[in-house]
Amino acid sequence: MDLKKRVEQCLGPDNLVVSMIECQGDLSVEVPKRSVVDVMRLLRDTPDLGFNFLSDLFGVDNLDLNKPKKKPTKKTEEGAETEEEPEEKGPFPPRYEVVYLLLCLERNERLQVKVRVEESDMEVDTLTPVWKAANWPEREVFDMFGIRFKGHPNLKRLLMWDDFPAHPLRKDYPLEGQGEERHLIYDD
Amino acid sequence: MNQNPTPQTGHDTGDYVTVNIGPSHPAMHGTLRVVALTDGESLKKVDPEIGYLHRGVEKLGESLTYHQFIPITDRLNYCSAIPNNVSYEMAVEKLMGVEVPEKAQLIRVIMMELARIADHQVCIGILGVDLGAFTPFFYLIIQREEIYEIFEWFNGARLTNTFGRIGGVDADLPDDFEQRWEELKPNVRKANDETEKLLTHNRIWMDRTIGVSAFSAEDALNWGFTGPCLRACGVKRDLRIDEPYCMYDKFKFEVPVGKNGDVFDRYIVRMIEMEESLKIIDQAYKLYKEMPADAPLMARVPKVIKPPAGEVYSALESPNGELGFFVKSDGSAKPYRIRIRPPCFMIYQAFPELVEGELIADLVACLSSLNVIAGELDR
Amino acid sequence: MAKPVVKKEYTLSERIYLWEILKGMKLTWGHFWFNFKACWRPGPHTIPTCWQYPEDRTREISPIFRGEHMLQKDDKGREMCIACGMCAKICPAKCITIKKAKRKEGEEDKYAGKTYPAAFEVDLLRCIFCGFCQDVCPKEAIVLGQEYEFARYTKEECLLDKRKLLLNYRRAKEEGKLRPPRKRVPVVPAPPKPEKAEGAEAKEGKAAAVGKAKKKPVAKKKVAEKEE
Amino acid sequence: MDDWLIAIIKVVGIWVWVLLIAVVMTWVERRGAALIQDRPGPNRAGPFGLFQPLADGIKLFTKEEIIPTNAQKLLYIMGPLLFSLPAFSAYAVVPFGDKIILGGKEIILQVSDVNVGFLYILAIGSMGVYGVILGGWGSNNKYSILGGLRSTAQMVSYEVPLGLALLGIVFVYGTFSLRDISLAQQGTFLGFLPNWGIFKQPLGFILFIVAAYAEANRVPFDLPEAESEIVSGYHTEYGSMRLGLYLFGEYVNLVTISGIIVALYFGSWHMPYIDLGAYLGPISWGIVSFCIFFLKVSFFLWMFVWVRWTLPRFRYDQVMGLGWRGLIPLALFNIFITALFIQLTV
Repeated sequence: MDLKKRVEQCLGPDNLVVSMIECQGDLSVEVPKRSVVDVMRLLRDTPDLGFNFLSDLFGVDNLDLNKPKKKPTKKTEEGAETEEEPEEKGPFPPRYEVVYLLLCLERNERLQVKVRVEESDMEVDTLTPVWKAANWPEREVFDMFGIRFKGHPNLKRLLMWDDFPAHPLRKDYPLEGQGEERHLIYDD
Repeated sequence: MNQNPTPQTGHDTGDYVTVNIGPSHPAMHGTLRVVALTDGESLKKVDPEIGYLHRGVEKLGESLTYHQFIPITDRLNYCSAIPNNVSYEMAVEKLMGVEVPEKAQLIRVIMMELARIADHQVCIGILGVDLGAFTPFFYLIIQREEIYEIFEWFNGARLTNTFGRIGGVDADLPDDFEQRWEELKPNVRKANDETEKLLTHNRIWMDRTIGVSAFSAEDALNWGFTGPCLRACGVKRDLRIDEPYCMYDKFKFEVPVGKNGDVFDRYIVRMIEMEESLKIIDQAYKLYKEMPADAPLMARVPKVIKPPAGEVYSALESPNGELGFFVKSDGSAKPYRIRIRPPCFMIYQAFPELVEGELIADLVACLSSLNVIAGELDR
Repeated sequence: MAKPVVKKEYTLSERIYLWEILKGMKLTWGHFWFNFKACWRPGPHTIPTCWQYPEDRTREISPIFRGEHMLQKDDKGREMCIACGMCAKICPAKCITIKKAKRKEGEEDKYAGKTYPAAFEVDLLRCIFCGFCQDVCPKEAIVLGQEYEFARYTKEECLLDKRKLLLNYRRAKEEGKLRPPRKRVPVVPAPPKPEKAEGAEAKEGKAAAVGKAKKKPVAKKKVAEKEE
Repeated sequence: MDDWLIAIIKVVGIWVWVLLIAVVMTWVERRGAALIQDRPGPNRAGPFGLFQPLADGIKLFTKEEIIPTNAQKLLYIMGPLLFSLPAFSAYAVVPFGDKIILGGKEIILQVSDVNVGFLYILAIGSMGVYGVILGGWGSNNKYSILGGLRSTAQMVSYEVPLGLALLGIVFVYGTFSLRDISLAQQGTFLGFLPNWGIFKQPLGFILFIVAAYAEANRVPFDLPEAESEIVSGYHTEYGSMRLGLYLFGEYVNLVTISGIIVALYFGSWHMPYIDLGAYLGPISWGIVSFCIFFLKVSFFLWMFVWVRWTLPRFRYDQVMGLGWRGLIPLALFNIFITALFIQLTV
């Protein structure tokens, strides 16, 4: 059976699917934030899904997508695209999303599971009890986006140093930094 | 990074001593740091720290165009740049729905397998060096130089190849490729043989590697292992076979599988993979020769690449494991978000579990056998 | 956690250390003896696998090696660059700076194009030698040569201005190390007639988004035809 | 000539000679390693890079001497001295030739023929460990301490099999004096073998050479300075000539150990099957025996290099296991067999 239908069958009854998008064969499911761990358990343990491998976990900042686009002049002729986009943009106001890439080793199927995170409530349940592999990626998401993971065993910065003031992968963080103090100061 | 790492229990005063291994330590290759709480020689608690080579590649990707990001991917796993390039190109091609011509795919296969050999040679060589056997490193690295020579004659660079373009490859194989390849093949085999002779059956080597930092298959899957490290644990998982890309389904090759997931198995798996790579290149080159000389190498892609809005994830089997690129596009000429799924990021996070309770010497062996490349670890 | 350790059975020759050690020593002795004999050869390149670099430059550099930049001149000795700025635009490291100028009367034997770069600077400290500039150049004016010795004393010397770039070309020409003309990579041929409208649309600067849906199967078919 | 003058000449002569060998060894080591690894090695200073040790010496002497801030100064300074002095003095009882007759005076080519030579070597040899442990402790560096500890445990452990292996030789030759043992190795054994220690004590020889490698901290037992694990072990914090003393001390140790191996197991200055001493004059025989002895020594020195660039390194617990569970029982077995054999034959 089609993966989309199977996922719907599995998650649908409990109203766990917010939306589903397919892009070039990659299926992505958006699920409510508060039940993400349950969804993962379901996806892992349901026999005909069996997504038993957490391939990756990362965050995306949709700040620029939320902005009204300057497209009117340029992209109007692109009818097909502009029609599609609002659909995707419907639930956009939540600024961040955390994406989980799942993999079923038996059937070699991949599934993207998304969770939207609002700026007012930047906390997601941790996935470490389900997959240990979520450990460092969650730390990295915390480091880069400032999204906290409730119940994470060791939630501290991973790549940046501890007292780094910003979260660099946010879209409002400029490429050249915000003029932070240089970490190494040599006095001559 | 935290500046004051782990002032753990018994901080130097009680029974335990905190030893700071790295980042400037011969076995840490200048970019990793492990804070270890030791009881004499044995490790009680291990806290790896990364970020010493963090260059903000993902952020950088958001400010460059799709083409301009290709050279940046060279710098991920600098031991084998080509699979990185190809993985990224495949992700963008998937996003655009471009079909790459077969001849270009064959060239990609040939080059990627060469890069795989080079990567494994470095990994095994370094493993030897870290366990005190210097000589195999040189035998292997000399052959790697020859592989780099092929790269150089292919598109002009040895290490950071910037291989291929979105939609195909930028050059055909050089005319003397066959001659170089026929010269290289026996030499690589010979170097591997010599390494085997010096190491594999040597009891010192076996004692140092067998049973060291062993890992069960379930744990490995739970921790997100991929690549040789997962196969050493006994899971037959290879993206080249499971999710074939680049015509890998047309080649016949074995996927070596270990049993214990210890250092020895990782070493043996890599050794056998090199041999299999040689076979794949032979088959790919045979197919390549059957193609007409003017067969297309590039798909038709616009000069300015503007994929439609959407997001895809595409992965391939890099020498270290599953190297995936998640590309999100908002329809403009620059990617909206590029996420790199580096294989050794997932592998290295299990490092404390792998080495805790073992000796300092095992830490070094384990680290080398995981083939942690800081370039793709920190990005 | 319980770690599954399956003990590998050692064979007898593995168990007594000495046998394998002696085998290994035989191998290393072979290498030593081979290289020891090679040592006595005259000249710097004695050991076959090692180049004694500053003295021994016999290693062949690939003619398409991506080394130091140069600005080419055409066979009439005119500068080929037309200062279109493509290289500066594509450069991922943003190391190229070009100032455009219009060719004046009487300068036809100096510049090939109607425009020429009044200033052309390549910052070697920024360059990552990806080769995109030479790929994108419409006139094959900027190319990367075989020169690979980049050590300089000052930062200023690392800034290649136009004079140095042209000097690089002259030196390469004298040494016969010019880069061979670029080979055009064969591209999947354009879609056949009925699809022409689509192709034209795409040519008009339409985003790939629309073109792709229709182009893709065609391209595939084309490849299939080629195969046959 | 007076006896004391001869003694001084011998002491100074052999001291300079051993130092010279040690210096050349630094070159041989690197050059040999390079050739084994398909590369030329140091070849810039002088012909074949022969002056490389000289350049290194100049470098070590002229470098700034740094004492780490929190180091224990006295121990830190004493470390290299305590390591190199025993190394130099251990050669005193090892012969370097038969004898030479000058002006009717018979001069034995040995600094001093102590009748308990073995005990002297074992005693002096075990002094070296103080240099290592004090240096490691005094540096106030965790890696140094680890290296010092490793070295201590290893050297103490391997002294036991070393001594036990030597006992076999004592049983066979019935003397503690290295010169007497050397003299006893002339002629043939069982009619066709040279009358060398190795043929009488093959197992003992293997045990001895393994234990000797461990005593000298050489690969595969180079844990105290295992570069990839504990940076440089006990001499991590050392620089300039203090480091030089450690390195020279190590090479001098190698010369001493090779000398002992040759004197005990490889027939000292005797050629197999030929008694050159009978054909040559007293002076020329003295020189020839010296040359034969050092040819054999250089073979074993080369063995150290050769093995080093072939083998990986043991792990700490494996070294201990091999010493206590492998070598010591074997050494005891060797003694038992030897004793039984002697009992049966005599």
